Amino acid sequence: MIELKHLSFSYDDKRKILDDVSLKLGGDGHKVIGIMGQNGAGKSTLFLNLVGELRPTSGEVLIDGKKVEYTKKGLRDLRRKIGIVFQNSDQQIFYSIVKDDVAFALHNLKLPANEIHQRVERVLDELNILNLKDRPIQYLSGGQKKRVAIAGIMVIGSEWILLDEPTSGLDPDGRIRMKKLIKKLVANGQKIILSSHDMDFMYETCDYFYLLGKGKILNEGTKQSVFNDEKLLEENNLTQPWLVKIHQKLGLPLYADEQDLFENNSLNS
Amino acid sequence: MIELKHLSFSYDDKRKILDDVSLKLGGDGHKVIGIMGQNGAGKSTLFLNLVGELRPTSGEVLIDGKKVEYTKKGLRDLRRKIGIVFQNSDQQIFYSIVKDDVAFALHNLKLPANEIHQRVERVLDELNILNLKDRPIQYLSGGQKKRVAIAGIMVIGSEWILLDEPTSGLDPDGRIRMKKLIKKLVANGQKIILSSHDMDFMYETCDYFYLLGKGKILNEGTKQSVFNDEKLLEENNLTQPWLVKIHQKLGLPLYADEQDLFENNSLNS
Amino acid sequence: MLSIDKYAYENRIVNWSPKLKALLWLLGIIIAFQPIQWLKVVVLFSVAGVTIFVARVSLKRYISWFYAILPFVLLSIVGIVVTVSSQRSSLIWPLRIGNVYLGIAKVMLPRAGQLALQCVTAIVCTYWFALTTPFIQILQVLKAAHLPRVMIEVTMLMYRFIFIFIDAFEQIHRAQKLRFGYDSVDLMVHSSSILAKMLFEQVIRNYEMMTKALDAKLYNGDFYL
Amino acid sequence: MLKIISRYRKFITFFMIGLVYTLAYPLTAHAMHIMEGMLPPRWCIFWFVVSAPFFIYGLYRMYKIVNSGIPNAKVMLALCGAFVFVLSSLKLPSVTGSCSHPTGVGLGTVLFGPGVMSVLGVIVLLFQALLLAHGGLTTLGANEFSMTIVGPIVGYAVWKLCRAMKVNRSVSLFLCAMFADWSTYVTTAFQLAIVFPDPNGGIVAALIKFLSIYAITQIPLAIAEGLLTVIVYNLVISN
Repeated sequence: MIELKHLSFSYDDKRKILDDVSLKLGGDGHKVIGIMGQNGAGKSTLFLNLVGELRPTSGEVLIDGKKVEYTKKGLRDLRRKIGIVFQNSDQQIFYSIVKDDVAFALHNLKLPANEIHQRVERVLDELNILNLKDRPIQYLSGGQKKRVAIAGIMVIGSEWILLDEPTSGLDPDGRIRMKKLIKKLVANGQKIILSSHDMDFMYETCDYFYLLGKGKILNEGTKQSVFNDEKLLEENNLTQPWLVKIHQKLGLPLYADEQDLFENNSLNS
Repeated sequence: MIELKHLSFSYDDKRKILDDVSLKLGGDGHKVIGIMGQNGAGKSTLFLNLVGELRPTSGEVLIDGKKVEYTKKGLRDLRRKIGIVFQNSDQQIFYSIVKDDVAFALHNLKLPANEIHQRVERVLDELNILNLKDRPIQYLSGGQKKRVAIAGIMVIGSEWILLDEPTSGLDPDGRIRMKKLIKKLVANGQKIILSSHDMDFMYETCDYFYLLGKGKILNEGTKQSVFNDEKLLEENNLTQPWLVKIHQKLGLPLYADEQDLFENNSLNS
Repeated sequence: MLSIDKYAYENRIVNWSPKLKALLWLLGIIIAFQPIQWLKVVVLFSVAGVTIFVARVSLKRYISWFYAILPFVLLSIVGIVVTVSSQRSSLIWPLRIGNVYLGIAKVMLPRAGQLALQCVTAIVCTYWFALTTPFIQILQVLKAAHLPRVMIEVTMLMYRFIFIFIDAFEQIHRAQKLRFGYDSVDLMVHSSSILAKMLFEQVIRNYEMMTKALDAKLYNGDFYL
Repeated sequence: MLKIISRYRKFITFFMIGLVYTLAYPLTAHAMHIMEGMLPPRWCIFWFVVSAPFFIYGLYRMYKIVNSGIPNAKVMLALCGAFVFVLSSLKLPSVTGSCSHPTGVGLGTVLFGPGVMSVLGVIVLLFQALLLAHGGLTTLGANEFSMTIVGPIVGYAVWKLCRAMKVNRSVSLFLCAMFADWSTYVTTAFQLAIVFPDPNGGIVAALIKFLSIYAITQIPLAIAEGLLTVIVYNLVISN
């Protein structure tokens, strides 16, 4: 479990990007946690605090009850527990051949060659990109690069994976694959924290939400509760997912995802 | 009107990115034309052929019935008729202050200073960003940068504007503003061709569609017809907009946009 | 921009050992430098033919790679053959300037021809190597040649980063061009400066983000090879 | 950006001096490179041997930088190298109607110390030979000598001299660009003249010939590149 206690962060003491944030991530069986908020709400800063890239100005981060230590060893341990995939894939791929890049973190962990090989193959297979393993990065599509970037973190086998805008730049098919991938990660026992501007995607993939605005947690809850507060969402320049809209405006039941709607709706029958 | 006659294009003689494409853009009062297709379908290549940045391997482009001439003067004329805004705003904003960047094309065209000033002010006003004119680019949000990029093209006064992924990277609020902006541009008499992975956005903004797959036009028509062919969309790894889904699956009427749905639906009353 | 790189990954003998390919290149270069002229001609045409076949490249594109370099080969040869002499008879197309003659030295002509042949043969061999050996394999050759580790690591990273900058370069350049930024010489200089500045800013931006990504990947100072 | 700029103030100063070399590099990437097969084997070997000490010194400097505690120095070196390589494909207009490129190898010289560039330069030349088909593998030593050893040293000296004499910064940049440029093509002309002496006038006459061939196309280019350098400098600083 990840716990933030009164965490504040500012770059320049002028403006607090995060302002006394307290939350517990991964309690109550939450497996895919969505962080919502408009541009500038502090989502990225929060992520960077979680992986120890930024150090809180005040307050603290606890992982499984233990305070994060900002030493070389402490941070390394932290990063084996929490992996992060950034938005721009190009900036996190260092090798020119897919399998070399995916193996990078494992080499840094000094694992034996055959174990590296096995883990890389398994992760590539899970992401359905085993066929790309010998391909040069520069000729992959944006969606393929995104998966390579994710594979490079997944391979560490960390308990948590943070995904920053996982669907940005993906075509509809890539978006569907990302949805499936997240389900698969969860089935593997990994926990996910993600932030995205794509409200429909968030609604369908996450099981618990935090709404961040001006550095504070403004709301939290399940999809049924968080998205029902239209006014608060609007104040934060966010929109409701369409499934919530048709629930609220058309009086249809609130469906958890599309499948749910099309399989169980009463209009259809 | 823009006309393509048997246009083909390939980079390396191996694979045709565009394969014998013939179409007429802007006929029959079409004002916002959507080009759909998955990654690699040839959308960007088509756009670059339209603005003369790539020269067709065979076939031709006609603007208002006149063949495009690939001379310095011919291309200059073409680019005064058709402007293009690319996906990544950061790579098309060259100056650090908004108004300087918007004036770039006009300076290059060697217009007199007072005319430049007037045109820049007018365009910024039309895009509702006159208040940003002296602001440094680096503090703008993604949505604001996108508008600056559009302003930099609009200022040329071209009849056509091509928008490549206008909503990518925008938060929900930016997306709504973009929708409004496009409506406004059309009201001003501008014609727009856009491509996007965001099917809901396409559905709500465009009035005519082309479906591109493997370099060929696979389908074309109004939103009512093109999105009804679920099979063809699926074959091209595209998804239906949710408004079409609830029409097809729930038997609701087909609404043109959200407003239409929430104002006119029969369930509500 | 780097079309050669793309062809190199798709050639028919991509799986041959890079060391063997490097040795074949060396053999070609030795033949280009040895004195028997007809042998060079044979190598020139056979290697060019083999390259076109193996790399699946069209003749037109293959020849296009020569356009950029031929002017310099020609310029250097002009520099070699043109001379000033007081004896009119030693020159071809003599031009009288004062009491000396400017022209092409007869004695240098065969040498220039041989040089041109040697040059083109060597170039064809290097193209063969470049088009059949993806850069990743060339790194293996560098490793086998026992070049220092740091240099190979930096080369490997540079190869990856080049494509990031080329993407940025092309996007910026295209956007400038479509806003008339290269319509005259002075605009060209101005736009090029902006382009250089923007790329420079991306050096810093990439460095900052990559530092974070390296942390996430548990980087500890060495890139494995 | 401002924040970043101020954080990298020192880096930028270094960068700007480096950029001078970059942009100062003369004529076309292909024109100033001695082509594959142009030099006889013994001269190829000769220039490899001459460049070797600089290269080894560069490696030594590189090891020192990597071990000096600059975080992720390898990544920074590679980013700069890649930037230089891509910039070297920037086309500049030339009088003859064709386009030319600054070869752009000087960037790192001052950035990481003068020696390092001889190593980065070799890598850039290797990429140019294998990915762009410019220059050559056998002539790598000769090209390394003219572009990444002589050019940077002269440019750096001019820059230092101008600054010591309190010459205006822009003018210093401009002169630095001109001289780095000039020295490189003089070196190349030398390299060719030694190998291909004139039948009547010997090496001296050959040198005059090669110098004049380059001088004609060189002057306007050097001016364009000098301007470019000064503009970029002002853009980065004013930002």
